[in-house]
Amino acid sequence: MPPETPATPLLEVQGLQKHFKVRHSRNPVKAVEQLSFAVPAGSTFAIVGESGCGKTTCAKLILGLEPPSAGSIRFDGRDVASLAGADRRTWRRQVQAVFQDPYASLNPRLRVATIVAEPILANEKPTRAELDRRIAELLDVVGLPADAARRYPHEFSGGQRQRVAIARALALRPRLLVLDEPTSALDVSIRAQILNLLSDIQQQYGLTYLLIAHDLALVEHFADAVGVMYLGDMVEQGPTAQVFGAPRHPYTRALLASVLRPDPDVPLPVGMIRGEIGSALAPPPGCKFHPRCPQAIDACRSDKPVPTPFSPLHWAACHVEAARATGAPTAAAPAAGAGTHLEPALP
Amino acid sequence: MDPLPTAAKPPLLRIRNLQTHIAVRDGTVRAVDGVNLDIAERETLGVVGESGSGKTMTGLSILKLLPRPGGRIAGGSIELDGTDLVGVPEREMARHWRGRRISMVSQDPLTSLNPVYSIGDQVGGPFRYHGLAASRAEARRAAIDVLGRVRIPSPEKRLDDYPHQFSGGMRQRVVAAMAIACQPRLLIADEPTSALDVTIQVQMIDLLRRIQQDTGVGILMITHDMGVAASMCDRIAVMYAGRVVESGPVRRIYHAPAHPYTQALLASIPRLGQARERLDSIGGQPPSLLDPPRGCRFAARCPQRMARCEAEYPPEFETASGHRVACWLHEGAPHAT
Amino acid sequence: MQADATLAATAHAPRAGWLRRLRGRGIPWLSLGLLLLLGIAAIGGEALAPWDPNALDLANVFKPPAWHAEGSAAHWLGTDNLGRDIASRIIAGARVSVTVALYVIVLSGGIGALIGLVAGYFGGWVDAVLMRLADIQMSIPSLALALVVAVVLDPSFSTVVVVIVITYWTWYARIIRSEVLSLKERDYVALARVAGCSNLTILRRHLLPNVSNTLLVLATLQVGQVIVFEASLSFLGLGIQQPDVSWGLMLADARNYMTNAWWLITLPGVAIMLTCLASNLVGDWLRDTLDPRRKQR
Amino acid sequence: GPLATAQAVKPAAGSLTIAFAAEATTLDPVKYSAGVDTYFIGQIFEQLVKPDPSQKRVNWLAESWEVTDVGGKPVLDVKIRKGVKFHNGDPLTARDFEFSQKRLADPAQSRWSHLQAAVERFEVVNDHQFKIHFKEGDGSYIADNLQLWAMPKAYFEKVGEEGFAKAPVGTGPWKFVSRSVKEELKLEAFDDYWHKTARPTVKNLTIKIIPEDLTRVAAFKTGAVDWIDAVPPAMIAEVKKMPGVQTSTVVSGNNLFLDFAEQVPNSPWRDVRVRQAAAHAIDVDAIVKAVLFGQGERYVQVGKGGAGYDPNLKPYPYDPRKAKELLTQAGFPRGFDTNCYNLTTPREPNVKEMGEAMFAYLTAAGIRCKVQGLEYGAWINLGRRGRNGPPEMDGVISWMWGQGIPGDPGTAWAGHLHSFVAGKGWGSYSYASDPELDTLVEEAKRTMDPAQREAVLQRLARLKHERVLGGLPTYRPLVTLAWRDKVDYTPWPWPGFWRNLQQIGLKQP
Amino acid sequence: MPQFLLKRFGLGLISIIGASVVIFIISRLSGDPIVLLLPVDAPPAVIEAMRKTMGLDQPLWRQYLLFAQHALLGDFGNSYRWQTPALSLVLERLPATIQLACAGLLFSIALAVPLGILSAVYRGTWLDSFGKGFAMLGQSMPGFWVGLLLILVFSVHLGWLPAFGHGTPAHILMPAIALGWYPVAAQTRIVRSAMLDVLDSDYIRMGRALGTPEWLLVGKYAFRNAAIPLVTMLGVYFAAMLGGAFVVEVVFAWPGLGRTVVEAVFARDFPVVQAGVLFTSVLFVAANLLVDLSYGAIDPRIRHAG
Ligand SMILES: Nc1ncnc2c1ncn2[C@@H]1O[C@H](COP(=O)(O)OP(=O)(O)OP(=O)(O)O)[C@@H](O)[C@H]1O
Ligand SMILES: Nc1ncnc2c1ncn2[C@@H]1O[C@H](COP(=O)(O)OP(=O)(O)OP(=O)(O)O)[C@@H](O)[C@H]1O
Ligand SMILES: [Mg+2]
Ligand SMILES: [Mg+2]
Ligand code: NI
Repeated sequence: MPPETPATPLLEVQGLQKHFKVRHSRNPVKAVEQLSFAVPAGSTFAIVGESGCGKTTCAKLILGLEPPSAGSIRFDGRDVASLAGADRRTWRRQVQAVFQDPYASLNPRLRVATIVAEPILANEKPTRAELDRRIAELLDVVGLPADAARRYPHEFSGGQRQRVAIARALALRPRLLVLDEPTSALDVSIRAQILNLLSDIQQQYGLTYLLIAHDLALVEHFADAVGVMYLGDMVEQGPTAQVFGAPRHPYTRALLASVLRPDPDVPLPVGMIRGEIGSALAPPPGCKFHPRCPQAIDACRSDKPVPTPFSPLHWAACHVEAARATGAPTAAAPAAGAGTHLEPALP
Repeated sequence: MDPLPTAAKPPLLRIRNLQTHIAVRDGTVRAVDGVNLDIAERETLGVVGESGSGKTMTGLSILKLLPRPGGRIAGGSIELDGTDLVGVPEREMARHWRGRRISMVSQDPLTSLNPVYSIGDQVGGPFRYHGLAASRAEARRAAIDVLGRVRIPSPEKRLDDYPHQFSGGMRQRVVAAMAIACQPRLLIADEPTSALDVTIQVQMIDLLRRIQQDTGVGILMITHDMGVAASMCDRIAVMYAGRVVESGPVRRIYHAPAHPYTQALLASIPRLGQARERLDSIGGQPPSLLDPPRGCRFAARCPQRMARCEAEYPPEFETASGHRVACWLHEGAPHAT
Repeated sequence: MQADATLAATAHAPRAGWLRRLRGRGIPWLSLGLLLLLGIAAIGGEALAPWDPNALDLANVFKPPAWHAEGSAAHWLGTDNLGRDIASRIIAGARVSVTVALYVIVLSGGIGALIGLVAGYFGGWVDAVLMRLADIQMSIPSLALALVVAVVLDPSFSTVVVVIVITYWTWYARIIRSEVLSLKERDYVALARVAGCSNLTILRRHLLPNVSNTLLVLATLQVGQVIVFEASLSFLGLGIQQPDVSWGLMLADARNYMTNAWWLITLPGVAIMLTCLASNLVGDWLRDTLDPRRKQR
Repeated sequence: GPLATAQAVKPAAGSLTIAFAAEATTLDPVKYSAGVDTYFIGQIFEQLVKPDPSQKRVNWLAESWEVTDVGGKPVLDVKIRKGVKFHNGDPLTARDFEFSQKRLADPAQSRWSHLQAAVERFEVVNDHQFKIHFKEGDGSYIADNLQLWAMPKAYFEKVGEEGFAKAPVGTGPWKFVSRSVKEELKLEAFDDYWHKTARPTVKNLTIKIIPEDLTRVAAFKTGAVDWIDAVPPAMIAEVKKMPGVQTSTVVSGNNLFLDFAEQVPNSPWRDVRVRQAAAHAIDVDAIVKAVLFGQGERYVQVGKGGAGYDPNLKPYPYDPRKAKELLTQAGFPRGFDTNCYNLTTPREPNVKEMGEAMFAYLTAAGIRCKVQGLEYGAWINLGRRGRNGPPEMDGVISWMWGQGIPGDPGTAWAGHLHSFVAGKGWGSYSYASDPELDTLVEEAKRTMDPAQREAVLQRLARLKHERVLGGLPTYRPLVTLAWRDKVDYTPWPWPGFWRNLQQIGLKQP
Repeated sequence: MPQFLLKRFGLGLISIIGASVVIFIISRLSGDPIVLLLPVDAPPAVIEAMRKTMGLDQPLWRQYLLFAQHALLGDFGNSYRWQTPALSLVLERLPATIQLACAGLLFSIALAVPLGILSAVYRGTWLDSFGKGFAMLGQSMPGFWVGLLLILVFSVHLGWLPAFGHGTPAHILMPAIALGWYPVAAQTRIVRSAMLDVLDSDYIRMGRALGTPEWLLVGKYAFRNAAIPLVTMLGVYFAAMLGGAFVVEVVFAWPGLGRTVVEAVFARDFPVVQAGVLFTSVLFVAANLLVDLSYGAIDPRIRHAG
């Protein structure tokens, strides 16, 4: 997708926050703290980060499976929270999802036909023939034989199940697909099949993808823009090439450096990063990454960094990098509203 | 390429024609079906392959901890330091081999530690059973020592803590500590990093490498992550449907894969910094181990399949020193011994 | 709508293989056979019983079973203190046991499953209220509650059913609820919501079918428990009343003749035991068969 | 030895543990509600008159008594035995009986205040004589052993009602030691007991309460107790066979009968022929033999020895053909269906089975019983009339009344035979409504002179029998006591009191 | 942790209050206790006076409040039947019942734990089948019947054990067996399946791989984990024991709460029924609270939570 295309983004998330109340604890789990990004129609936006940083929570918020604690989600320019009745149903149809575990995402007691038909029947009243035709078509799109319709999920392999899941997600001809680690439960040899399929479908239907993953190589391969999350916050965001090519946040750098290359000649990247991701129950103050950061300064321990743009589309939230950038005349620190990130510049 | 002088060293572990069967309701799963492996001292052998290809079963066969009921070693030999473990009785396995000469780090650090016993109890345990510590206090001291070796900060303070008070990476270190407690000769590491985040994974691999340098332990590294295998192993064995289809020095496997499966595998993974329009994918599914095909097991998915492939399983051909391939494409190369 | 109905009809569980799994397994077969026999006794009781279960024969009291030296072939399980035929009474008792069990299972299973589904799926205050109710019910020992209720309603067949239903709905509700709690976290439920399915559809299509195995197992296992419960109530004199015959009642009556006539106290107990054993075995086997997690034993 | 045998008074010694099947709910004589209460009360407290082992009423605490007529109103003049002491050492005087009567008449304390309704005034003549002036005749006073129990006025006033309940003091052969409800009552022989010959010879007596038949017998067999009452009928033969064991079988004071819904409009039971048919339809003797192992005695209206007993009154013979005939005459040639209510709580041995058997006989004769079992509470509720509108008893019910032995049916018939009068205490359990019988019942109630009373009751019994009203008498259970040889025991065979341990001890070796 | 316990305590309190309402209402629904209290021919004035003294003329909710108020002060009224305070009647019986319940529980656990462990360790062998079969048999025999059979064999025929009463260990043996018999099956099943889960777990496999002796692995490392679900259920089993006591106490003439309540129910002696049933509820809640407290002892995850 050429980033220059001027259009309202299909999905726009602002200041999204989600806290979970948990038993045995007074503090909530701050699964998502501050999340803002925009996804232009037809592009793929990826969210990466370590386990527990809030990626899945973000997906659930966007899918409307959990109500956000704060912030807004705009779909096609309209605030999702304000939608009601027919509008809400229209929005519902346009956002579908594929989840990580192909075993958990298909009801074992339903036939594939029923699974794929479910979204259709929940929203429309097609005739039997029409329904059959559409099921057959969907199965064809995801590369399953027509007779798959009559079979049960347990008769399929993981890859095939994931195809069924994709068929179901496509049934309502949505505009946005949320892909929560769609391949991480699959075998290496199967992953490529599914990724290629997803890519074909996107091209064919002009779909927009929100991809959640922790395989950085996959993200680089697949996404147009990427957001890096750390403990509920987005710490860096920008076009994939820029973020991967010139990472600004020390966490992004550490993450990229930690990726083991399938090449015995590349040495093991030791000493990039210390310790482990903190607890979402009691995140560190200031910059949440500071306890692990090799270049942390005092400000990191007390103040929360604000996003600093490094190019029109690329920003990172880091005191050190921001200080480094203030030397440059181009990067005027964006004015920050009370406690919220400034909206990054959008295409 | 610089093949390691493996042949010169007497192998620490020598597996020949290992057959491991698991009886299930519908028949017998040939989980491991004629596997040959060698590991020398101070060497790491990576076993890679698809899920279900028999990697874990190979590892468990060495420990003789197959699933009960149903699992058994149906044939072959597993020689460790010259002793064929297949013939060693269970009592002796428990007393003199497991934990003492062979031990294991398993996949999930969250579940590999007993949640209701303290770390000290669990790490100190092996010293007691194997007679390396005469008293509780001695076992404690030994536990502190070994925890220090896996770089748990101030181990003496953490000895009475319980697993849930440790983070995932720390727990995996504790597991490693338990595994190396009695200075085993062979360490079986079954996906020791796959439950860890990338940033922790690096630390864990580094730790294992250091341990190996210090103790000279031979490591059987089971993984499906080609990146992990590349950064950790000296040699690689690629398994497919219960068999080793290719094995050899790590550089040869990555730079000159000889088996179509290995080639396809390497081609199908996205690589950082090498964006491609499309990934190469392998079609189809691996065969069932309940009733594996007679010929080459990859034949059905193989782009270079020949008539012979489906009829007859290829023997191992040695394409270069220590690089063996079970594929008819390499028929010209000499048979491996 | 029309297509929906058709689909739902075809959407039954992958349970087709259950008969096949029964093959070559003796004990479930035997148990099923026993339950079948019980069913036959319950349905065709009158016709099958050699005697009227309440007919007195004061000339033939305390006849031991036929295999005994003093036994008579006419009463092959002997007679009781009023000369009533034990075999006929056990058959008549089977009817009571089976009908009580059926009523209780349908009612408590239905109520409990509904409450469990609703409480588990909707959570929040609905769940809190329903579960507090269950807590309260649980905190009164079931037999104590049963005793009190039985006195209020006066002992009778329907009282027994009511009492046991009151006791058991929580059992279903709790188990179903916990099952639903984990089921509703499954991705396919989330995806159904994403697809726009209504709560009712989700409950009906995704939750109910997935708890149906559990329900079936619980129901089977409950047969035995209900029979024991009913017997206990009747034994205490607060259950089934004459002229209905109940195994528990027979045991209660037999207590006084323990020293004279061992068969009075053993045979109805054996009937209870065999029935429970059969239903427990079938339930157990169903659990093993239907629960995929336990399948590979 | 029996009362008549003179015995040297030896101080009581040793200990004995025995077991009862039932237990008193209270130890306060004015509070007693059930017959069982006297099992315990009767050990500690005494009345003015008491039956002796031969069932003859003898003066007990009374030296003598007579009913005189003063100005057309009856007066009961009683002289009290001298030298009687309470367990606390206080002598028994007329004041104590005055106190006793006052308490009995006070509805706040007594459950039987209504029985004192006919008393006008209590007069203390001197320490050993008192007179009770009546408004009108009250036959029940005489029938009920002159009603009054000797209660220690001074002691009661000192310790209060609660203290008295905790540590009752009477004049009886046994002193109260301790009580644990539903477990045991511990008693001690009263050394100063006035009756020098009829007194216990064992010092400590523990009465265990073991309602469960089997466990009671088991306790006896294992030697945990040396005396038990109510050996279950099924086990009598076995117990009798035990070596070194003696038994005594006595008739219980409970009269069992079947009552019919004679008051329900359109009920077949309104027809005397139907009731007679029922009487002929049941082979009570056979049932008693089979179900009770013979442990029951037939009676007709009044048991042997009771007031109004008529040896010429014979039970309806078992005659199914006659029964059929009577039914046909009454217009039921093919019989009819009726509800039959059966008590299932074992108040008497095998009552439930007895009921079942009798209903089975009725069914065989064409009176087709739909049997319904009732536990005690429900049974009482159904049987009682006029309160809180209980459900109508609309068929046959197995019922019973405690007549006592020797016994007097006056009170019972007032409740079971006299037609129901709301609020007046008449016919509380009655389904009959026969003016002629009502008059006779009322007359009996007024008649205090024993001889006259006997005549009225006999007339009443005959009419009641002929018309089968106020219930069809069936049997009186027999009770078997068993004790080990080492126990020296003389049974005093009266209801409640046959468990009276007036003379019990250990045989001297 | 204290907060968690406080919450449990609150919930327990709600249960008890709820139970008291239920018991109260049910017992008042069953008609007029006066009928059973007064003699047959008591005149209406006497009856009315009695109603008043007993507060039966008040509206139901007032009666409940009165009842609750008095109950809090430990006054459940006098037993209609025994004329003594209902509470003392109940409290006197309580120890015997607790004793019996504990003995029953002990018996069942002593049987279930080894049976469950053996079944799990030797799964699929004859030992497993035996264990399962035995447990299954237990679950199919009503406790009271077991009691009757025990009496039949050991008291009536062999004369080895006393059939009634309490005091010596010999007395408690048969009632405890009869009471503990029924839950053995369920407990065995729990132990077995928990044990199977644990034996399949990674840490046990890890323990094996490190050469931990099998007996240590099973008896120490696995058992403590497997015991957690059993301990979780202990409260429930204790309640089951209390419930079972209602019938077993009747069979063995055990002078406990259960038998007292059963008799009171038959006599419609509601003060005793109310006090008795409420006390069993309190016992149940207390037992569960105790169980909650004891989790921490075997499961450090709970100890350190919150
Ligand atoms: N329903 C919930 N209740 C309480 N805490 C929750 C809930 N869902 C998620 N969390 C917590 O929120 C944090 C973020 O979870 P989330 O699942 O979004 O992480 P993730 O980035 O998707 O991780 P992973 O890569 O492991 O899938 C975690 O600490 C998690 O424990
Ligand atoms: N307990 C068992 N019972 C029956 N079959 C089993 C059992 N465990 C493994 N298998 C089968 O044995 C074969 C080899 O399994 P194994 O666990 O060795 O694979 P793996 O290569 O380790 O796979 P993964 O990468 O998923 O860990 C598989 O086909 C599997 O289905
Ligand atoms: Mg996630
Ligand atoms: Mg594996
Ligand atoms: Ni705490």
